[in-house]
Order: sequence, then C-alpha cells, then structure tokens
Amino acid sequence: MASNQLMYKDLTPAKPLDKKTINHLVWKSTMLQASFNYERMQAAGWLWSILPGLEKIHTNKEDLSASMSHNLEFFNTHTYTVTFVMGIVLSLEQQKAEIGTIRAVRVAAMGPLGGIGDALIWFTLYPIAAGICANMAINGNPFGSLLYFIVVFGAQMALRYWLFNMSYSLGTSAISVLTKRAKEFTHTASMLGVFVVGAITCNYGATALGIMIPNGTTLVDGEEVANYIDVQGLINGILPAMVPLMLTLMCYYLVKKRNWTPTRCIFLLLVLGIVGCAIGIWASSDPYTPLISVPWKPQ
Amino acid sequence: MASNQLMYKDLTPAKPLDKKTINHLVWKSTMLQASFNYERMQAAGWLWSILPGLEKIHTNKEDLSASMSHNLEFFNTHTYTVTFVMGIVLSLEQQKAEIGTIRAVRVAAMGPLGGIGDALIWFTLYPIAAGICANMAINGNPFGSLLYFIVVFGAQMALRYWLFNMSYSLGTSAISVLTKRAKEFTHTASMLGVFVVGAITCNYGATALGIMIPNGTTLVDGEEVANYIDVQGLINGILPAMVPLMLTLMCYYLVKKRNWTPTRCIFLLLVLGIVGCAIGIWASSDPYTPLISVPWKPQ
Amino acid sequence: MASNQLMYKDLTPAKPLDKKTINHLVWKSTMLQASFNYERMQAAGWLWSILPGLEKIHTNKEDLSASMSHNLEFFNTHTYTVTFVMGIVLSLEQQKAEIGTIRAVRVAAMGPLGGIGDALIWFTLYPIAAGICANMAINGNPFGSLLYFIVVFGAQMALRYWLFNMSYSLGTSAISVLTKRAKEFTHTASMLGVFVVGAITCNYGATALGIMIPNGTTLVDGEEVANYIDVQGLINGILPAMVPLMLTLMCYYLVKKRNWTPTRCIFLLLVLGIVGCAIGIWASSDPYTPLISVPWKPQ
Amino acid sequence: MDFIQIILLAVVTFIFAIDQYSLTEVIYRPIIACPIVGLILGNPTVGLVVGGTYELMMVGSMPVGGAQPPNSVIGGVVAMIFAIKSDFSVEEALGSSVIFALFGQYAVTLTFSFISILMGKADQYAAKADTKGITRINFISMAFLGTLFALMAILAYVGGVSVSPMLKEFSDTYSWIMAGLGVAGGMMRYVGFAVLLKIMLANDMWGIYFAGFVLAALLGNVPATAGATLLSVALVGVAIAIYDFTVSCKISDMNQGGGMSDGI
Amino acid sequence: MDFIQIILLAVVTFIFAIDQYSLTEVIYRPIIACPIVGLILGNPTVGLVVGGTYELMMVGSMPVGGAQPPNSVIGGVVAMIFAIKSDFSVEEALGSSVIFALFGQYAVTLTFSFISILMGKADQYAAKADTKGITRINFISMAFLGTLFALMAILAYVGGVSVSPMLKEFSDTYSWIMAGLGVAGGMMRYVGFAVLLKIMLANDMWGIYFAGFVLAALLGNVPATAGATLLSVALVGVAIAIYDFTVSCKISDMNQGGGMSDGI
Amino acid sequence: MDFIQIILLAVVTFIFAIDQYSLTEVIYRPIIACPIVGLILGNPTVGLVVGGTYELMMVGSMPVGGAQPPNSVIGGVVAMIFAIKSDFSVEEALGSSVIFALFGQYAVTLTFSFISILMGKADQYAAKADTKGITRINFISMAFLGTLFALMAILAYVGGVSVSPMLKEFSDTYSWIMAGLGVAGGMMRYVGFAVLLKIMLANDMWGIYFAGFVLAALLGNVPATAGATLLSVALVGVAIAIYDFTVSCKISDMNQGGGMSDGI
Ligand SMILES: OC[C@H]1O[C@H](O)[C@@H](O)[C@@H](O)[C@@H]1O
Ligand SMILES: OC[C@H]1O[C@H](O)[C@@H](O)[C@@H](O)[C@@H]1O
Ligand SMILES: OC[C@H]1O[C@H](O)[C@@H](O)[C@@H](O)[C@@H]1O
Repeated sequence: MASNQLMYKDLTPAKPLDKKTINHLVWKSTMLQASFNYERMQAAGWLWSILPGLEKIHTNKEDLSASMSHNLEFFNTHTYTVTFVMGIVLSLEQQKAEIGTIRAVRVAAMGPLGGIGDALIWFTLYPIAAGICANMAINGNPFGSLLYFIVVFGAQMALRYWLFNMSYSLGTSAISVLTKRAKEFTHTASMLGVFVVGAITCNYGATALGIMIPNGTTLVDGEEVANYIDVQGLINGILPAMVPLMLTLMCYYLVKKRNWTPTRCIFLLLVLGIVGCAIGIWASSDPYTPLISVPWKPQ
Repeated sequence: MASNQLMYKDLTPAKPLDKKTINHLVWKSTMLQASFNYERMQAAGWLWSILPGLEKIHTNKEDLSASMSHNLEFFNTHTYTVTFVMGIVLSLEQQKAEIGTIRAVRVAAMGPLGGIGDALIWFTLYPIAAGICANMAINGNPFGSLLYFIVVFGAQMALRYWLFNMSYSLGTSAISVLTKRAKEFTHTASMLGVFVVGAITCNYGATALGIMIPNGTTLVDGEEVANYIDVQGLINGILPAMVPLMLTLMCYYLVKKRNWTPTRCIFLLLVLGIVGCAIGIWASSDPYTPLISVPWKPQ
Repeated sequence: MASNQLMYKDLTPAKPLDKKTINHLVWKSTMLQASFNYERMQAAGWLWSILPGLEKIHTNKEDLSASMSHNLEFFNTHTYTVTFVMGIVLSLEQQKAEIGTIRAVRVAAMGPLGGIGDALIWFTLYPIAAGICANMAINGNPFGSLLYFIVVFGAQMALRYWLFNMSYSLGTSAISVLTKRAKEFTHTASMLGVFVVGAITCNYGATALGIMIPNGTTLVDGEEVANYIDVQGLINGILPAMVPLMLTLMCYYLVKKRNWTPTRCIFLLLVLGIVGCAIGIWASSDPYTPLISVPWKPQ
Repeated sequence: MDFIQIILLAVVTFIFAIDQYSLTEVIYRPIIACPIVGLILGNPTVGLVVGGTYELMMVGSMPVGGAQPPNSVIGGVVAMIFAIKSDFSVEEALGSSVIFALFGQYAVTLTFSFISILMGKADQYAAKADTKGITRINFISMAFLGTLFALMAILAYVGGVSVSPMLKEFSDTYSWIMAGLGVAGGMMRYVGFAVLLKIMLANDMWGIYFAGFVLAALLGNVPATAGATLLSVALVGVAIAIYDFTVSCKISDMNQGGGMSDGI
Repeated sequence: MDFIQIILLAVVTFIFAIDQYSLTEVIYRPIIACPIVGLILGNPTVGLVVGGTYELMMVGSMPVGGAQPPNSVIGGVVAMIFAIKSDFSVEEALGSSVIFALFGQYAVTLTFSFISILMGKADQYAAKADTKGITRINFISMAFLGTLFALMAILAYVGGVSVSPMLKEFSDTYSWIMAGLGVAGGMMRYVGFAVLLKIMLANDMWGIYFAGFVLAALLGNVPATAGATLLSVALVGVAIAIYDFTVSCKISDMNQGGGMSDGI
Repeated sequence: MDFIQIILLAVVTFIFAIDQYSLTEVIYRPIIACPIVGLILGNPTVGLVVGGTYELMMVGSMPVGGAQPPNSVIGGVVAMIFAIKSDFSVEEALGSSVIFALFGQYAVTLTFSFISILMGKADQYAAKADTKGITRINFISMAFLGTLFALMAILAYVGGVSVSPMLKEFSDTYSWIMAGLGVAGGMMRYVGFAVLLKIMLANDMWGIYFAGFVLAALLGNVPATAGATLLSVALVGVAIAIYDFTVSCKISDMNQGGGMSDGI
C-alpha cells in the first residue's frame, strides 16, 4: 500500500481530460454504489467510477497505485451529486496536487453534498415526481410511469453532467473556498435539509387517527343518527399533520438520544401499526375490525 | 437594612436543594404576584416565593437578612417563566455568589423572560386554548371549560417545573451566558413578541365596519332589491384586518409617542365604540339602530 | 464651466429654506424628467427642480454657477423618491459643504432610492391601485378612475413631501450614514426589489398555454363528449405561473448575459406571441383560429 | 334575594380576584368562572354560553408590564347576574358589563397602589430576616384584593337585580349604546397589544410586526390551517428568533476578538 | 371628421405625453386617459372599459433605468379610436393597438436621443448661472415630446378611421394575429421585470426572487388575501430588508473595529 | 407454475436489485418496476395500479447515510404476485407485502456486510494499481446482490401462489392485522426523516424544521399551490440557505481579519 505517500512522483500536470472521457465519467458515476458496504460505504464504487480518469492522468504506475489507494478510503455522499466531487478531485489529480489536499477536499465536499442530495433529491425530487405521476398510473395510464422515468432520470443525468463540468472547470480555484468554507457549507446544507424534511413531514405524513367517540344521537328525518367526535378532526384544529410530526419526533428521539438503529425503529412502527389497529386507533384506507371491540370504532 | 452588603458572611456553599424543596418552590412560584404593586411590582411576592429556598441556604441570620433585602428590590417578569429566574438565582445563592452578581443575573433574566412570556403565553397559549374550547362552552358543553383548565394549567405547571429544574442545574455555568448575552436575549425575545403580536392583531382583531352604501337597485324575480357597497368588503380587498391594525397602531402611537396611560386609551376606545355606533359605522353582532339615522345603515 | 471648483467661494451657511420654498421644491420635483435623455438621464430636470433652492442659497453668482454645473452631471433615480436626494443635497448646499461631498452623497443616494422606487412604486403601488380600481372601471364606474388618481397621486405627493422634509432635516447628520452605508443600502434595496419582482412575476404574470390534447371520449347522457388533457392544468400542478416565470427568466438571460436591448426583447415577445398563436399554443381571452390547424386546438 | 347565593358568590369572587394574579391564573378566566357563577345562580348552562363568549372577547386583554385591562372577573360576575337574574340576552349582558369591567380595573389599580405602601414595612421585615412578616404582607395584600372584589360582587348582586329592568328598557331604546359597548369591549385588546409593542418594538422591528400580521392572515384564511394559526406563528417565530439569536451572538463574538458560538 | 375632436385629442395627447414623465405621472395611465379620450370621442363608457382593461395589461410595463416599455399613451389613443370610431371589440381594439404602442415607444426613444443634444447647451447655461436657460431647455424638451405625440394622435385619428374597415376584415380573417398581438401585449411586462432584475439581482439573490414568487403564489390563491397580495408582499419584503440591513451594518461595523449600530 | 414467467421475473428482479443503488436508480421504483412485473405476470394494468399506490407509500422511504428502509423491490414483487396470482385487492396485496419488504431490507444489509469483507482485497488491488481487480470487485458485489434478490423473487413466486389461499383467509379473519401492516407501511418513511434529522439537525435548527412544516401546511392546503408544495418549499429553502451562507461567510471573514465576501 502506498497510501502514506504525500506527493505524486510525477508532478507534471497531466493533459486536461477530453470531452469524451468526461462524458464517460459522468455515465460511470452511476456505478458509485455498485459495491456499497458498511465498512467504507461507496469507496470501491467511487474508485471504480473515477478510474477511467485516473488511468489517463497517472501514466506512472506508482502514482496510479498511490492515487487508487487514497481513493479507496471511506467515502459517502449522495449518488447524484457525487459528480461534483469527481470533477474537483480529478481536476486536482490532473494538476498533481498534494495527496493531503485532495483528501481534504474530497472529505470537505462529500458531507454537505450528501445532505443536499438527500434533501433535494430523495425528499423533494422523488416525491414531486411521485405526486405528479402516481395518480396517472393508478388510473391505469402507463404514461405515468414513463413520465416518472423521464423526469427523474432526465433531472439526474442533467445534474450529474452539469455538476461534473462545473466543478472540473472550477478546479483549483474552488479548493480554498471548499476547505475554508467547509463549516459554512455544512451548516447551510443542513438547514436546507432540515427545512425540506420539515415540509415533507407535513406534506407526505399520512398517518391519522380513526377514533370516533360516540356522542349521543340526533333525529334526522325521523331516524336516530349517531353522532361522533372525530378526534383526528380535533387534532387538525390544533396542528395539521400532528400525528406524523409526533411519530417523526419519536423516531428522531430514539435514533438520536437512545441510539436505536433505524431497523429497530422500523420494527417499533410495525408493532405500533398492528397494535394500534388491534385496538382500533388508526384510520385506514382499508376498512377493518379491531381485535378488541372498542367504543370508539363503530361497526 | 443590609442591602449594601457585597458578600455573604458565610461563603461555604450550602447543600444543593433537595427534590422536595424544589417541588415546593415550583408550587410556591404561583404566588409571585400575591402582593403586586406599582412601586416594586412583584418584589415582595418574589421574595415570598423563594423564601423556602433561602431559609435552607442561609442558616446564618445575617446572610438571610442580606439575601431577603436584595431580593426585595424591584422585580417584574412573566408569572410563569419566573421559575427560570428562581432556579438560577437560588443556584447562585446556594453557591454564595457575590450579591452584585446575583442581582445582575436576576435583572438580566427578568426582561426577556417577561417579554417571551407575554407573547407566547398571554398572546399565544391563552388564545389557542380559547379558540379550541370556547365554542364547546358556547354550545353548552362543560368539557370546554374543563379542557381549557387542563390545557392551560397543565402547560403552566409543566413549564414552571421544567424551567426551574433546567435553570437550577445550569446554575453558575449559565451566568456568563446570561449576562454576556443579555442584549441579544432581549433583542430576540422582542422580535418574537412583536412577531406574535403582529399575528394576533390579525387573527383576533375582530372590529369591522358596518357601512353599507346604497348603490341603486336590481330587479330580481320581479322584485326590486337594493344593492349596497360593503365598505368592509372593499377594505378586505386591500388588507384583511386593516381596522384592527389601524386601531392597534393608533393605541401604540398614543401610548408610545404621546405618553398616554393604557387606561386613557381604554376610555378612548370606549368612546370610539359608542360614538361609532351612534353614527352607525361599526358592524356589531348585536343588531342596533344608530342614534342618528344615516344613509349607510339601512334599517 | 466651473465644475472643477472644489469649494464654494462663500462658505457662510445660507439661511435654512423656509416652508414656502420647501413646498415649492416639492411640487417642482415632479418636473424631474422634463428633459429626460440618454446622455445624462434626469440631470437637467434635476437641476431645474432644485433651482429655486439653489438661487436662495447661492446669492454669489460664481457659486451658483459652480453649483449648477455639478448638479448637471449624470443623475438618475426614481421620480418620486427623488425628493429625499433633493432634501439632503439642498441641506448640504445650504451649509456650503465641499462640492465633492455633495456629489458623493447625491451619487450614493440615487442608486438605492431608484431601486426601491421602481420596486415599491412602479411594481407595487401601481399594480395595487390597478387591482382595486380597474374592475370598477371595466364595469363602467367612473369612480374607479377617480379613486386610482386619488390613491396614486395622493401617495405620491405625501411621499415626496415626507421624504423631502425628513432628509432636509436629517441634513449633515445623515451624510456619514449615507456614504458609509452606501453598499448596505444598495444591497438591501436590491433584495427588496428582487423580492417584489418575484411576487409580481407570479401575481401579474397572466400568460398561459391553451394546449388541449385530445384524450379519447366519454359517454355522458348518451352523448360522446371529448376529453382533453389541459397542459396548463398540468403545469399549474407543478408550479403556478410557471410560464410567466420562464418568460421573465428568458428575458433576464437575454438582457443580462446576451446584452440584448429591452426593445429587442419586446420584439422577440411580439414574435413569440404571434407565432405561438399561429400554431395555437397560447391561451387567449379572445377566441382565435390558429394559422395551422393543430390537434391540440379543438375548433 | 337569596343569602346563600350572595355568600357563595362573595366567596368565589374572593377567590377569583386572587386567582387573577396568583394561584392558578386559570380558573378566574370567564370560560371557567362564569359557569361556576352560573352554578351558584342556578343556571350553569347560561354560564357556559356567557363564559365562552366572554372568553373570546377577552382574548388579548391581558396585563402586560403591569398595565391592567378591563377586569374580566367583575365583568363576568355582572354579566352573569344580568343574564340569569334579569333575563338579558348574552349580547346585552356582555354589553352592559363592559362599564362594570372598567370599575373592576379601577379596583385593581387601587389595590396595587395601596400595596405599594406596605413595601416600607417589607423592607424592615427583610432587614430583620423576619420571614413571617413577609408572609403576612402577602396575605394582607391578597385579602385586601379579595375583599374588595367580594364586596363589589355583593353590590352587583343587590344592585344588579334592582337596576336591571331600567337597564333593560334603556338597552332597548338605546340599542346603539349597547352595541357600542359591545364593540368597545372587543377593542380593548388593542391596548394590550399596544403596551406590548411599546415595551418591545425597536425601530428595526416594524417589518417583523407586519410579517407576523401577514403570516396570520394567510394561515387564518386557509380553512385547514386556520385552527393552527397561532401555534404555527409561534413555531415560525421561534425559527426566526433562534436564527436572530445565533447570528447576533456570532457577530458579537467576532467583536470580542473572535471566539466560538454554537447558537443556543 | 370632426375638427373639434381632432383638436381636443391633440391637446390631451400633448398633455398625456408630458405627464408620462413629469407632472402627475398618473393621468396618462390608461384607466384615466382612456375615459378622457372617450369623453372627447363621444363615448366615455367605452373609455372606462378599454381603460380598465388596458390598465391591467400595462401593469408592470414601466420604465426602469430609462428602458422604455411599449407606449401606453399612443396605445390607448389608438385603441380608443378603433373602439369608438370603428366599433372594434375591446379585445380587438387593444390587440390592434399593440403595434402602435411600439411606434409610441420609438417616438419616446427618439425624443430622448434628441434631448441629449441639448445637454451641451445646458452646460453653458450652468457655467453662466443662467437659470432661465435651464428652464428653457426643459420647456423645449417637453414641447418636443408633446408635439410629436399630438401629431401621432392626429395621424391615428385620420388614418385610423380610414384604415379600420380593412383592419377589421383582417382581424376577422387572421384571428390568430390579433390574438397573438394580445398575448404579446400581456407579455411586455416581463421585459420590465427583466430590466429590474438585471440592475438589482446579485448572485446571492436568486433565492429571494423565488421566495417572493412563492409568497405571491400563496397569497394570491387564498381568496381572503388575494386582493392584498402585493401590499402583503411589500410588508414582508420590508421585514426582510430591515433585517438584512441591520445585520449587514452590524457586520460591517465589526469589520471597522467594533462600533455601534442601531439598525435603521 | 409457468417457467418462462419465473425466469423473466428472476431476470428483472436481478436488474432491479442492482438498479436500487447503481445504474438508473429509477426503474426499480414501484411505479416502474410493478408494471414491468405485471407485464410478465400477464396483467400490466394491475401493475400500474399497485405500482402507483406503492410508489406513494414509499415516498420518503429512502436510504439516508446508508440506513436502509423496507425494501420496495421485494415488496413490489410480492405484492404483484399476490395481486395477480391470488386476486388480492391492492390494499391486501400491499399490506401483506410489508413483512416481505422487511426481509428484502435484511437481504440488503446482509449484502452490505458481505461486501465489507472484500475491501481488504480491494486495498491490495489498489496497491498493485490493478484496475481490473477493482472492476471485478464491483461486479462480484452487484452479482451477489442481484442473485440474492432473484432467488427471493423465485421463492416468492413459488411460495406466494401456494401460501396465498391461507393468507387470504387469514387477512379476512384478521382484518386488523392487514390494516395494521398497511398503516405501518405508511409509517416507515418517518424513520427516513429521523435519520436525516439525526445527521443534520443542530440545536439551532429546530425552528427551521418547524418553519418548513408550517410552510408545507400552508402550501399543501391551498388548492392552487398544493401540487407545487415541495418545489415551492425547495425554492424558499434555497433562499434561506443562500442567505445563511452569505451571512455566515461574511461573519467568518470578519473573524479572519476582515476581507471580502461576495456571497456564493
Ligand atoms: O410584562 C411582564 C409582566 O408584567 C406584569 O408583571 C404583569 O402584567 C404580568 O402579567 C406580565 O407578564
Ligand atoms: O430606475 C430608476 C429610474 O430610471 C429612469 O429614470 C426611469 O426609467 C424611471 O422610471 C426609473 O424609476
Ligand atoms: O446520506 C448520503 C448517502 O448515504 C448513503 O450513501 C446512501 O444512503 C445514499 O442514498 C445517501 O444519499
């Protein structure tokens, strides 16, 4: 292993990557998670993705191995925005920057980009596309599926392409900004993420109570009609989507303060869902009879 | 009077207050305004509230009198959030801090906490509770009254308890923050207060004009129906709740720039209300005939 | 020309302008653009507007000519908010400040005031007035026109009057603020302007697509009714007012990045409008038949 | 004239009077106090209706910085007497009570002036570390306030029943006065708002005031969010407050020669 | 052909032309100018309808930084002539007038170029402290603009009446051209927006632009706040602006070695 | 039992499994994958209905920081088998599939643990600059994941058809379990939210979280903006982000001895 090498042997800047190689790299970036694992996350996929670039840049085998080695260190970012990191790292490699610098830039970039990606892609782009297309599909229109593909894949490839080219051309001029501003970038990206997740908690949080407390009867057209107090209705009057909010905060608390694994949370929710229906407290699109007959779940 | 003493005689820190005393103090805090007055506001009630703590801390009579004396100085904050001040002051007393420090902390804390309390409790919590419960009561449901009590008193005691314990355990570590950040705390609390009051001006400002300017007639089903221009409707098209806004700004102007007392403002509003109805310009849930017959108030 | 003079000959401060002269100047300010031109914009009108003041201040003819000369330099601001500049400049003239100072203040003030004026007057006050009054006029009510005049002209004159008096009385005390804060003023004014323009893009952007894609037929009451996919409806589901937004951004791009003149943009829009209707893609209040018969424009 | 009623009324009013500033600060609110009075006067349901309506009218009429709003305890007691003993409608009862609420406010300010006098005594107790003395002063103060209010309630009961036919006739003839009182009652809260603004509003906060106003206009006019208006506003307000505080601290740290700040 | 009408039309157009940039800057607006023209041409009601509609179409088409939008004075005069003299519908009249509004815009830029030439003269007057000379230059400029517009109005009157049957037929046959002109007329404002953005929009302001957009989308689509959209946006904008200014000043004070800043 | 169906199903599942993390990261989504499975099983329309419904259920159930949500590929395949082969309703099919999606999630974590073992090998290849070796490791990983999933799909097909009558009866008798599974399925996304918050939420960001919540409540409940909720939120979020970044940079520049910052 050559990973404790500080500088490349051959310090002559390589030729800038040509258009073709860049396009190849953009497509290759989709393989980032081919070998995702819990030890180094995307490391091996990252290395694989940038290999076509590294091979062009490091004609010297010793340097290539040095480069490959440090690019096999822990790596994790969003799978679309990764091309920004690719562009800047390859630009540094091409200019034969110090290995420590390359590593610092890679690490400084991957965090905020991961956060922004999760928020704006997983939690914004996909839900938007789902919102537009799902109902078409549900109505039996295959164009819904097609449109979904076009929107998400189109946006994805455009983003990958644009980010790569932008950051590659920024190149060294962006290093100082990236490392000097790392703290600010992370803070800003986190704010954006938290804001978006706040929104999606409300917008796509669909869990609701199905508790209808009997409240006497009224005579309508000579017939006795039962009245119910709809607890979810009362909650909506206090704060809409309060149940999803509470459940999210509960999960947050468990994951953050009690160190639960996400999987454990998932099982808790499974239990909550089933037990809740056993005692008839959840609303369900699917009509059901609780296990226990409860007064708030009229047959 | 011993209030010009700078330090306690006995500087050995007292034993931390036990759980029982703390609970006692939390309940005692509800007596903060027992002897509210215009000279020192809540001072004597404040002293009374923290006495159980002081007695435990200052076994030395001289120190007790010194402590009681400086705790009788002018004091005013919100009656719920006061426990935050209690916690930190008692923590300082227990550690036998310099009297000047205790005084500074007490004064730095009472202002912003008062503002936050007024805004978030008087102008947010109570109106929310009223909004939820009043209509139940109006419909004859005694649960409305009960729920109101549960919500407001529950929130109150939880807040008192939490704030006391938090600030007591923060203790000395919070002093520097509190005194160093006093300006920022006040600014932030004021912003919050102003924001909330802006909202409640719109949300609970119910005053409306009842001016209906006759505007010809239309033939509907063979009958002549009079048309009216609803001035309030026009105003709503410019800015909803404009009348409450204007009246609030008027009161602000009088109180702030003309040094009116609030009571004088209240009398002005009384006159405005009555005179306005005399000439038929206000809308009223209670139908009325103006003193003077005016064209914009059709019978 | 005396414009390279640095100081006035007579440095004794002149008598403050009397109420009458001030009122005269406020009215005179409406002539700011009497001789608007592409070389110096409002310079000659500006000079004309402040002349009554300059004549009172500079009894010495040499100074008057010096003052007139430097006040003929390039000048451009919003035509209502100009009185703020007038007030402060005349206050400096009256105190016989250095000519460089006067020039600096004039230049520092005109930029942000122009921006604020454009945003809050051209793009806020006028549209609000139009929104309130236009429909009255369209319904044949001449009061709509009258109200428009009252609102806009009233606001205008009140603003001119208030700004003049405020800035004149601020006088020298405001110089340091104005010049020291010039950057901040400009930034803030720009933010305000951009925010308001964002709003009006959405609020008054009325361009919409008229594309109705045929989508089979349904049997309603025994009759075949054609179904259409309303493309504008789909767009509204993604972002309301997206078309106006795109067109605005297009114009921005052309004007900013491609250095197009506004007039060229106008012609482009003219072509877009006509060609778009030729192929039936625009919605129009006026029913029309496209030049080319297209499937998405049912007859 | 029912003595038991009078005595019970005096007792609860005594308690409500103190509860306005100490104890729970909740049961004195019209929505709770009025039904209790209603129970005493024999019609708790009218108490609920009057209480709920009056509660809404009194939203925002809160003491801020010691400035007293019209007094809802006296207002509520009087309104209940009119509503039950004299068969006034809810509107009439509340309209008529507006004036009496002002008397109540006056009684409060009187009390607060009186208690000021006791402060010298309190200083002496403190100097002698006489904790009993401090306790005594607080009890005296509460007793004073409670007694004053109880007396006013008795007076209202006795006077209210006899004066009400006249008042009823008056309110029919001069409907504009009753309506005007009702409108004025709804306006009282603006004074509370103004006092808070006086204390809090710095010149750089006008914008924030209007922003709160606009946000409430939006939330309050969308049916699904209307009920959550103030809670939502508070949440957004907290967001702004945290941000403001964080930035202010960072800036002031810079000033003090660099340093570290982590927000709250 | 009615001479009185022509003369009156020329006179008011002369005034409107100047009023666009000086005087009131209000009466030239379609909502006022068109009814006046309508009065002259014998049908003020049509003037109100055309004026109100045209006013809405011209919202946002304002001169920014000296960049001229299509000219609403000429546009309005021509539309009125078509609507009254040739019985065009409001849509047809306004559609047809779009082209003429462009001529009007051209006339304005011509004038502004011409006046540039006078600036040398103005410098000489200033050097001689000749205040009369400055006055004269301003009067000449206004007279030039007014006269040019008055002539265009006369031409429109004379030509409009004779050309209109042809135009009418044209507009029936080529309804897409008329519709296209109308659509284009509604698009003109985007240029105004773009020019303002060009002047103001720094890179760090894209977000604020979209925030304004989203706020307006919300306010404009809630019926109760729709009418108040722009006023509300302005209030919120002022809140943001004050905050930005306060923070910027604080930061820049820090930079200059600490100091005091109290916001505005 | 149709062999062609089984083979095709195995092949597409193999691809979807890889596509979850590499390739397009789109076609594996229920809205696309389910119709494809439907095509294979002979009923693409049911595939569209199940896929669209499942897509909405899976919104927000995304991997964040490597934390895996219930697996929608396996969930989708199983649901499709139930829906087509066993005539379950969409709700029943999706409810039943929730458990299987958990198995799928387990298979993924298994794979990610297995691949960890290969990293030592990868280091050796890197040290020798053996690019082929790196390529090989990636292919092996994908093949492992794909094969595991393909096997699960075959198992589901074979087992699903035989187990379904029992399951059907079960789901009729214990409707609360099926409903509970459905409700739980809709809750899974909260874990995704919580994981993101865990990574991102600093103490000074609670306000911003609630602000996002409130803005979405507004936008989502105004019909005209509901469709644009998340896009609008993103735009406003970008506005806040840019502002925060600009201010933070300015402040930190001050700290470093003054300097210039122009925002982004
Ligand atoms: O303003 C702070 C505080 O001041 C006084 O003590 C009273 O009016 C309280 O109700 C208020 O909370
Ligand atoms: O932009 C400032 C200013 O520039 C020019 O003077 C004109 O276009 C005015 O209408 C505008 O207000
Ligand atoms: O959080 C960043 C990133 O972490 C992991 O790599 C995966 O969960 C991705 O889906 C995610 O985008």
